[in-house]
Amino acid sequence: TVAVASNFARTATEIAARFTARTGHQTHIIAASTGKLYAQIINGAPYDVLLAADAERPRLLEEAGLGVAGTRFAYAFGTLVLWSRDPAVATVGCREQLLHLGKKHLAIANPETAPYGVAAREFLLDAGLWEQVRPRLVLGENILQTLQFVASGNASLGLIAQSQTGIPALPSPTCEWVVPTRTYSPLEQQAILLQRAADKKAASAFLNYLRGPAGREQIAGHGYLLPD
Amino acid sequence: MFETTSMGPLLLSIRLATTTTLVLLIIATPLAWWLAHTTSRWKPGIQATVALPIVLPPTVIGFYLLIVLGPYGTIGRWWVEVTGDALTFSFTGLVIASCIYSLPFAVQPLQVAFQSLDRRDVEAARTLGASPLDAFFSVAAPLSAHGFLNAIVLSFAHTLGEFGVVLMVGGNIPGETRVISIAIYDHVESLDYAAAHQMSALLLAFAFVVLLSMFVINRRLSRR
Amino acid sequence: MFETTSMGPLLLSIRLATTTTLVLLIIATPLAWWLAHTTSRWKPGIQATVALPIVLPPTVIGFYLLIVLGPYGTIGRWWVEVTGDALTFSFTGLVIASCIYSLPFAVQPLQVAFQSLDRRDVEAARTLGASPLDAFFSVAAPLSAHGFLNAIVLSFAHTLGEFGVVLMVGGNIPGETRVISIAIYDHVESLDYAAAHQMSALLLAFAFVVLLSMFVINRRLSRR
Amino acid sequence: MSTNTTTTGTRASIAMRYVLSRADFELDVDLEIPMRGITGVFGESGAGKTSLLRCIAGLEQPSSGRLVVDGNVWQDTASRRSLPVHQRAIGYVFQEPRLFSHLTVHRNLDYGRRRAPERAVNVDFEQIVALLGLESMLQRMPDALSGGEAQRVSIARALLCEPRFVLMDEPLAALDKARKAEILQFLDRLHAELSVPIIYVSHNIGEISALCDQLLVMQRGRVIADGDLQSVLMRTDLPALAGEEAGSVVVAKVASYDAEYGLTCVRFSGGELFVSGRHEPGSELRVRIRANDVSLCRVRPTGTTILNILPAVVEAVHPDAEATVLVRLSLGSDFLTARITRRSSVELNLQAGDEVFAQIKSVAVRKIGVEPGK
Amino acid sequence: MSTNTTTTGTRASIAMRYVLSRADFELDVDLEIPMRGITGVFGESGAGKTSLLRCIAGLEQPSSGRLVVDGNVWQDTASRRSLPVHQRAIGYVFQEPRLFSHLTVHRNLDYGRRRAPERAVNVDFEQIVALLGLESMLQRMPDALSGGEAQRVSIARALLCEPRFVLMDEPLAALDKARKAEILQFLDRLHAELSVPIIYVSHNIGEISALCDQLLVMQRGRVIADGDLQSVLMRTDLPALAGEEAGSVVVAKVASYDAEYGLTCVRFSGGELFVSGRHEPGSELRVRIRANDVSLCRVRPTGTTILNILPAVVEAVHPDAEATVLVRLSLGSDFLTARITRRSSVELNLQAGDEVFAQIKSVAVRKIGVEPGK
Ligand SMILES: Nc1ncnc2c1ncn2[C@@H]1O[C@H](COP(=O)(O)OP(=O)(O)OP(=O)(O)O)[C@@H](O)[C@H]1O
Ligand SMILES: Nc1ncnc2c1ncn2[C@@H]1O[C@H](COP(=O)(O)OP(=O)(O)OP(=O)(O)O)[C@@H](O)[C@H]1O
Ligand SMILES: [Mg+2]
Ligand SMILES: [Mg+2]
Repeated sequence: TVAVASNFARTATEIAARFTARTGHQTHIIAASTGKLYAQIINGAPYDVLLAADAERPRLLEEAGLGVAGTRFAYAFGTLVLWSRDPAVATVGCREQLLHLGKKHLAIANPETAPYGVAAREFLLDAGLWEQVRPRLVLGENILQTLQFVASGNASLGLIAQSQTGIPALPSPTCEWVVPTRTYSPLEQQAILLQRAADKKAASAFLNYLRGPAGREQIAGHGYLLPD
Repeated sequence: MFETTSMGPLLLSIRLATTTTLVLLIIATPLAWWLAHTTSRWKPGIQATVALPIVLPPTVIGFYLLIVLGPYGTIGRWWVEVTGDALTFSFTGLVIASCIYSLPFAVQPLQVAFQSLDRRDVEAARTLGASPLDAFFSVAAPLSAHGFLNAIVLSFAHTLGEFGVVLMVGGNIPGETRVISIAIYDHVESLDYAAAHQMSALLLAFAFVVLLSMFVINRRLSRR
Repeated sequence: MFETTSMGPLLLSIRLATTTTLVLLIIATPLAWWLAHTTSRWKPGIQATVALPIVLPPTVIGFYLLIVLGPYGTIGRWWVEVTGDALTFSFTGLVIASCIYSLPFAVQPLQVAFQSLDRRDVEAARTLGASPLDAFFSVAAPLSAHGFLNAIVLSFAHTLGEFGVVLMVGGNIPGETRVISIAIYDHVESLDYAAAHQMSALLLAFAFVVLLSMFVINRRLSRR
Repeated sequence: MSTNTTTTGTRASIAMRYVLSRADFELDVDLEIPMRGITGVFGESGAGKTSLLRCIAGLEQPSSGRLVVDGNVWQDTASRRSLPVHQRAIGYVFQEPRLFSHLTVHRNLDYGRRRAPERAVNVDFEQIVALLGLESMLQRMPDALSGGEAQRVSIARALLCEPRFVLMDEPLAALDKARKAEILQFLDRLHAELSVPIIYVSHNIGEISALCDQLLVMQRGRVIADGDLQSVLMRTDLPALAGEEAGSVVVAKVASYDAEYGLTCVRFSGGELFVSGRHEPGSELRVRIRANDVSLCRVRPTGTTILNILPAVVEAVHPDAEATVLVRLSLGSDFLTARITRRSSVELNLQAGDEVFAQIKSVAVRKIGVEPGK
Repeated sequence: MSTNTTTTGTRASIAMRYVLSRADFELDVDLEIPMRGITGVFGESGAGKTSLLRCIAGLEQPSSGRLVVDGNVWQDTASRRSLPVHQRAIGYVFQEPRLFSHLTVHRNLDYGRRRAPERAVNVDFEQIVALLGLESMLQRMPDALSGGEAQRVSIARALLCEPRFVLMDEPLAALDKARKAEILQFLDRLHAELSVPIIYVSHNIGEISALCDQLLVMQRGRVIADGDLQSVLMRTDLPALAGEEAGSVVVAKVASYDAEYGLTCVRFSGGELFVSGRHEPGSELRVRIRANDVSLCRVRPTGTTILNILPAVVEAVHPDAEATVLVRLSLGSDFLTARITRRSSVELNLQAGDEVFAQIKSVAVRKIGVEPGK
């Protein structure tokens, strides 16, 4: 059983399918926000592996002894994209529109709960736009909700994960601008083997697969940067 | 600033819950009255439709409302044309969403109360010169006081606790759409359990006081 | 396998909602009866307490239940000692959580119905040889049929649509705790809108049919 | 009061025509009630008395119907007109009290009064409260009243809304005799002083004859007799009236009052009668004489405690129950009915045209009420 | 029936002592009612009649009380015992019908019957339904009944639960005279045949005297008179009874039946009386004679339609209302009361010891009921 941060759920499902096909091990993907999964794990959730959306919570689990020490590793890095489907933005370009939001909204993930939110805030601070756009911000519970805000057109612009831009159901964007990675601290996503699965072969095998070339290829295919 | 304390979201929640409850009473009272007295064959269908919002997960309702109320949705587009403002990420949008979400909780207690009214009391009022509306306010409504109380309690409490819909439609904007339920949720998500406990306690204490005073009033009324 | 289709989560939801509704009826009926008839000074306090679960966001209730029912919580530890099984992430745990969450929706309509009963009908039944329990089942309950109906509809629908609590306490385990509301949520989250729409439609259609048939039955009963 | 088929109605009358169908029952009436005095509606259980009142009040939707009050059309199903209930200026006293349980007695009484349009005749709150004996319960809630107390409040409430006329559905059934007599007296005075017409439903022919000026008798949804009280009570062909309550009513003028014995002497076309109690000389009284209280003698009896002995002529002898007959007597221009055993009628060989003496126990003579103003 | 202070109770009696306090009202009774026949409870509105019945049924919690039925202690607040309502084998007919609105008439009737413990005496469903005229409404819902119809169903329902005794709270107030008479007759037969004792509350002394064997009179929460019907009705000191319904009851034996005139001749200690209708020779009847129906003569009248003329001796003359007096007469070992005008009593100079003739209109003689079995 793999507990996956919801932003990685799509990718994880594909990886798990491939993994099962290759190894014959059954996998269940449980998707929820990293915060929820964490609360559940410390209260005895029957999960074997956690694919978190940050580095913080795997670390806390390892310290608490709920994660198997030394099994923690970064499996992907997220990238921010400035995205819009607003026809008005097409002519100006995303980056420029950011300077002239007017009454329009900019959707970002909540910096207090979501790593992508933290990154978005860092980027905006770096660009010196934070104070200016702040009144126009709408906060998604997580990066997926942020996408829903822009994708439904309710927010004109959104800072979303690049991994999301490949989603087939998404309407075609009027602009897409990849935020330079230097403007925010890396969106490191860590995985950890949980204590209750310390002896489960399948769990370790899954982590190894994730770390292996086949896994990496799939991760990269979904718009994530890979750890070195 | 408000958003850093827990009072801001709480006050916003109270404002939202109060507005929603008032709007709901205005909508639900005639609807419940109609449902209680109609002999139309559509009655069960309409009852079932009114109850449907309970069935969907709030986040999912929120998702659909986001689409419908958004600038590309039917209602949202019309609203923008008429008012020039967007419905989503605004307090108005929140009120609309909350009303839809909590409608059944206002309609059901009222309908039950209206149905258990003794038709003969209204008849007596009519013969004493009360118009149907007058008879409603002077006889039917006071005799359904417990129904109104329950409708108010359920709508108010449900809106206070609402979160999925509000988060989606409101966009968690501090001071505008960041209600206390979202604030608590954020604290849980960000592992700030101490703040979450504190806010929960605040919300519970407030809700308890409100509910308690309503039930005490109800008791007084029914004793009189 | 179930979890790949939408039927599995739906069936699980139905099982959960049915179980919860039954358990709630058993708990809520005596509680509502007591609340309707007591003259205790604690009555408003207990009423307010019963209504409190509505006030907290489901996820937050789920969070607290997770703590209380979990292996380190008071109830959870006791449960593990007695049964050897964990409460959380199990169907039983889900039922308990749902019951707590939906309790007010079962208690309130019943209490209103019981309060609007004519005491004299029960008196008549008693003088005709019915014990208090007998009088309850043969007179008070049928005369409160609409209250039971509403309690059932609200509890059932609310449990179907419940999601925050279930997700927290149940943990989204396919075939065991992955109910349809979570499944829909997952699809929305993973932007699989087509699947989300389809599942929502299925859930709504099912709920509509269930609600409709309950209201039709109610209409028959009250017409008779 | 006359049965008609056009329901045109005149000033000072309530004309109605109603057809109302139910599963087991059809109400079908066409009648005109004068807009004065008290009109009794008598009939056995299920005859449709309540249904008729409900139609008049607008609480029942008849399949066809027309109601003309004082020349104003209140309802006409043909032209799809129907005044809503609250615009019909009626007072309705229901079979059960129907007090508003959330209001005190005082506020129950105020309910209709506050909503009454201003009319010429004002009803005095204090007076009605006093007459119905409600002073001590004004601040109570209806729950804490006994059955009779509640009904008194409900009568007062209906009277206080200043109605054009009042519908009363067996309002006294729940009251004890003393209270009943008191309220009967009050109703009597009320309609004389305020000239509020009353339509009064009752099973109790005693109550009706003590109170009403007109009477209509219903059976299975139809009006089988209507007219002024005297003439309907004199009819011997009505099974509903065939009980012991048959009797007659005469109008008499007060001649003198004997203070020593507390007796009033009244004069009518048939002679003089003694009536208990003091009445104003010169005023008119209606006197009800029950057929059961009249006995006949061939010769004037002497040395008897019966004060009222009047010469009369036998008009006809009608069969009554198995052992009794009803004898119709003429005294001057008035008529009396006597119920005697068949055996007595045979033994005395009573024939039409015979001259006899009618003995009426003076205590059985009843003062009925002041004749309404005009 | 006697007032006692120990409330020990005997076999075949209902002994009770109750104190119940309310805001404006205190019920305080201590009495024993024989476990046979019909006991009337008479009193004005608010006297506490309903409250008393509710105490007996266990629906009211008195501050102090004891109830012993047939020697079994049903309630004793001193020892904190109280049989719950449903275990008290009583039938209760409430002032209003209280039918279960969710059940058909038939299932309403079955409600108590199904819950009745098996007893020796079985009540016949068909018989009771027929007697109360309910055949045509068995499948209806209570909503579709008129007030009188509903009350009849409720009487039947109480009788069908095979009670040890029945409490009736003005069950006939909503009924018309004919139906009332019919049910009165039925109740009469019922208690004779099944010997189900009945405690019968009514405002209507006529109803009570037509039905009851014993009578208790209540006023402001207290019992001011109790005893057998004859003796209580003879009392001239009870304001509640001072209305026109004063009278007396004698027990008479049927002597013969005259088929030609439909008259029965009955004999009692004071002589012979003619009663309407056929009664079985040899059987005993109770005959009620209203004070209003009795007039007095110094000499035996002749040529009169009054059949019943009996020699009597004046025992006493009591003041009554302003214009009337009550004359107590002895006839053999029985007593009669006559109400005559004061003027007549003065004119005839009636004194205790005078020999007079009492004229009683035979149609005013009422057969009251078969004396219960033993
Ligand atoms: N709501 C109803 N639905 C169907 N039938 C009804 C309804 N109300 C009354 N009836 C029937 O209509 C007939 C007339 O009823 P109504 O109440 O007018 O009689 P009533 O003369 O007032 O009798 P009562 O003296 O017993 O009150 C009865 O046969 C009764 O069964
Ligand atoms: N629930 C109550 N609370 C307070 N007082 C009450 C209540 N019920 C009755 N009373 C009072 O108790 C007294 C006795 O009432 P009860 O009903 O026994 O009278 P009753 O003799 O049956 O009168 P009626 O002939 O009018 O039915 C009355 O003064 C009444 O006002
Ligand atoms: Mg009626
Ligand atoms: Mg009473």
